[in-house]
Amino acid sequence: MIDKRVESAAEALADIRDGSTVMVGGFGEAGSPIELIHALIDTGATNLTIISNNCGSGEVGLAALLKAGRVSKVICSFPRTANSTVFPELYRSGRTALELVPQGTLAERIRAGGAGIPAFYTPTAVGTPLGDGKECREFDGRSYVLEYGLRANVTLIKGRRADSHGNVVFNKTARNFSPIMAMAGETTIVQVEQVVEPGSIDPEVVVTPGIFVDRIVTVMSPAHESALIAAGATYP
Amino acid sequence: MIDKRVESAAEALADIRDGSTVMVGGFGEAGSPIELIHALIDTGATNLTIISNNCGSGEVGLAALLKAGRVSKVICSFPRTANSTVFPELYRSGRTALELVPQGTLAERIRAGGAGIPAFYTPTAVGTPLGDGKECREFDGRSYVLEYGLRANVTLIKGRRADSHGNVVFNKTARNFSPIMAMAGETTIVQVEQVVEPGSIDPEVVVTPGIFVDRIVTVMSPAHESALIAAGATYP
Amino acid sequence: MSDAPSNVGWTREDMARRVAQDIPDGSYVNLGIGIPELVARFVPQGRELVYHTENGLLGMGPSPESDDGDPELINAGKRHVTANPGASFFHQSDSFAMIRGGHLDLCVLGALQVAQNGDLANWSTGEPDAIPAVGGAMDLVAGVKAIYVITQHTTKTGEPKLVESCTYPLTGARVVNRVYTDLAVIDVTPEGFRLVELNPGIDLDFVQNRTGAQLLPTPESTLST
Amino acid sequence: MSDAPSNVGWTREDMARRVAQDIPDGSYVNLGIGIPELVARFVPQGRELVYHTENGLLGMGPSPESDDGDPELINAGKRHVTANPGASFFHQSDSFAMIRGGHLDLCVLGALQVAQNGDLANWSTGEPDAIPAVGGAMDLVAGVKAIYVITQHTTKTGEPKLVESCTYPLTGARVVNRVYTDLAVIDVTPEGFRLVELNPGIDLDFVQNRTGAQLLPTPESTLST
Repeated sequence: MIDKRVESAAEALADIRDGSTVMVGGFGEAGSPIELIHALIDTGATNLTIISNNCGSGEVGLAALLKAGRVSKVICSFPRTANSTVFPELYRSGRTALELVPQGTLAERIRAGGAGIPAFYTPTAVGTPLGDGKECREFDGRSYVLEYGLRANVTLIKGRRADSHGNVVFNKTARNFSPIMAMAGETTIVQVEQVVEPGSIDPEVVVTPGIFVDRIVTVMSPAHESALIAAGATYP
Repeated sequence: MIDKRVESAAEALADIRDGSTVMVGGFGEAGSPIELIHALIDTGATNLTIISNNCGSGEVGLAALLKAGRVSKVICSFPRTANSTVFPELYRSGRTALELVPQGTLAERIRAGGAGIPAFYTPTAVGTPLGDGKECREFDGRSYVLEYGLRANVTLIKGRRADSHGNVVFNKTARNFSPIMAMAGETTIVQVEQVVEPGSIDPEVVVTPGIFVDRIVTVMSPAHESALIAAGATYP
Repeated sequence: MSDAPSNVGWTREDMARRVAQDIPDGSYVNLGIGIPELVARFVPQGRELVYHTENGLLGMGPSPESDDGDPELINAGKRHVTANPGASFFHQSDSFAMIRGGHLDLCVLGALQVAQNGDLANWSTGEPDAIPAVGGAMDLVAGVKAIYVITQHTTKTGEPKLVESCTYPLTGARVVNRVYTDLAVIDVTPEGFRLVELNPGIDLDFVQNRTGAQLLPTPESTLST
Repeated sequence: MSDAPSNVGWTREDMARRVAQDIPDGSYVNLGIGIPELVARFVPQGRELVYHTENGLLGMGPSPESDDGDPELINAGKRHVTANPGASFFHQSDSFAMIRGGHLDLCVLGALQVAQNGDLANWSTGEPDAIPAVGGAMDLVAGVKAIYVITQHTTKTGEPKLVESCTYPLTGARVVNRVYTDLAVIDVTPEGFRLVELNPGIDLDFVQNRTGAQLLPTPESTLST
């Protein structure tokens, strides 16, 4: 019978391998699956490619993963934030590569990957340095660049509530990249505050259907990045 | 102030022009906006291109629009249904052209049109008559065909409930094509059973955000195609 | 070639039950219109399957007891259905993202013809006066991880449906993994059709005579002893 | 060239108010980070605007009174905000479908440079040690129907921000429709920059001296009489 709950974040991440591509949900701290990221650090997996909108702040969550030297490349739209010092150092020293992607193109590439679309054309970045060198084509007299779908070996996201089939609902703007990253991960792991019985979530309001979710970890009171940073926390 | 309600379906459709491309929501009778289609018939607009998954049954709704001779072309995945006699006659006599599109490609083309994506690659229909003659390209050793986004001058859909800003929720599998067609219509008209105040629909459960909706028509007790056909109804 | 005698071969229900035996617990499954729909009746004890219907429902349940179901809760065959606990509704683009993106484990489809290289024809006989209609079949065969076909071994007039190459327009090229007929279960392998299981009481020659391509025997290693 | 004297020119609030005057009732508007955010404070009486924030909210309201807002209800600048009645939450792909698909009426952005052909540079100074970061700016200028820029007329060191051609990396080519500065309102036209409105008490020469491209005069027909 279907029950995607696992005992712990450690168990959910136990089979991750060096060199994996990992999508991480969140926009700033909203939706950032900090407990799953910390469990990823604990696995020791390294040489990771991280696909995420940002690169974290302070020395927790994504920034802690970066600081631990586990990330060889980030694919990201906005790696620079007010409290970020970790990524700039790694980037300047050449230890972490950056593929900078406009936010909407990043979102669409992730959705395409999850939807079986290998490539699509978009007007975004045409005539800019981020469009330079890309395959270009006109449709109806306007120029577009060709962009490719993105997939990941593992996706880590944070929801508010799930049923044991993996149907997930989110909290406000914490939804952001999570539903599309869930579609694009070979293995999608979601942390939620509460797991309920199938049927407890109205089928009309499910945001991420269970087919996109492989493992569910309960984190009853997830940490917020800003609170951790204010408290001077670091990880590990 | 924002209030997208109009008095009647007739008012909502008053400015439609001959030669328009019209997307019509629904899969079979589920989600078919029959009252809006009948109002479209009343306008007398002709030489229409209809984008819809099916071509209607009996002599009501889409089938009635076809029978009235208003449709020069349909873009559709499944024009043949148990009770359909209207479309087969028009098709065989050459009075209505058919562009047959696989259902998933139809859906993705509509979404692309609404999302500003002019074209994308898909594996569907490769090596079949519906892929023949299309531009083909390999990605990672697999073949894909290029498909183009679809847009419409007018979209007609049926929701269950809307607020006056145009946020819409749907009923079960009546959702089908409506949310993506709402995105792809220059003017999107929705019929709903009930219009409520902004704030009455939880922002977490809105399916079609108001930005995609232009006009709202209240149809408190919408007809179901199967019931009309069982009653021997025709339109007009 | 004539019809198989009516007392020979599996019934439609037998065929559907046989397919259901091969579906692992927890699978996400799309069932085509017709005989494939019957598969949902035979989920083996102790397994839970999630049925997808491409018009926008995951967790589809059986048709309602009475015929007064919600006309807006239907399956791809436009029949009234129900939604199981754990179901979700979504729009067409999301539904076909599940299909095209490789998220469904299995699709069970009917067929007009299956070729020994896995080509499937199931949407059109290509007759000039036919009204073409395709629905989601081409998306399903392009995207779902495994494609099973469930079909009578021959047409009503006794023509083989398993053939060297399809004469009807294709739904997809090299897509079918396995075929369940009233006479046998047959895998599509790189070498061609290979017998997996024969209906008891029918011999290989009987099936071969009704098949339009060579049937390779079951490898000895997989024969039950 | 030196800073405009501090007693000359509109304040940031004046500029934001001036932009707000030009936004029609019922518009769907995305406001960039910085001065553009101020525009939301000055919706003229009798109008209702719907603010979009690209991280996934339509119907964004002002920041909460106290600072204990939900850390998961934020805007694109990662500030706590609220949701107005009629709001909706959605994921990133849907949010950028709104943007790229041309559904937003207006986007108000800050700028490093605007060229007389409408080119905008607002994401990078291109310095070799800068950490590049782009966010949604390139999508916004590619997709939103009208792009307004709100910016000081010159940099802190007095360099013109309105130029013949941008020296910084572009956000988008030929995308800006109108520029609101502390000194003037200026349209980008096929002929180049054209003055729409001059801050009272400042003359054309004063603005022209602080502009890196020719400023065409207001057409007589549009001058108030």
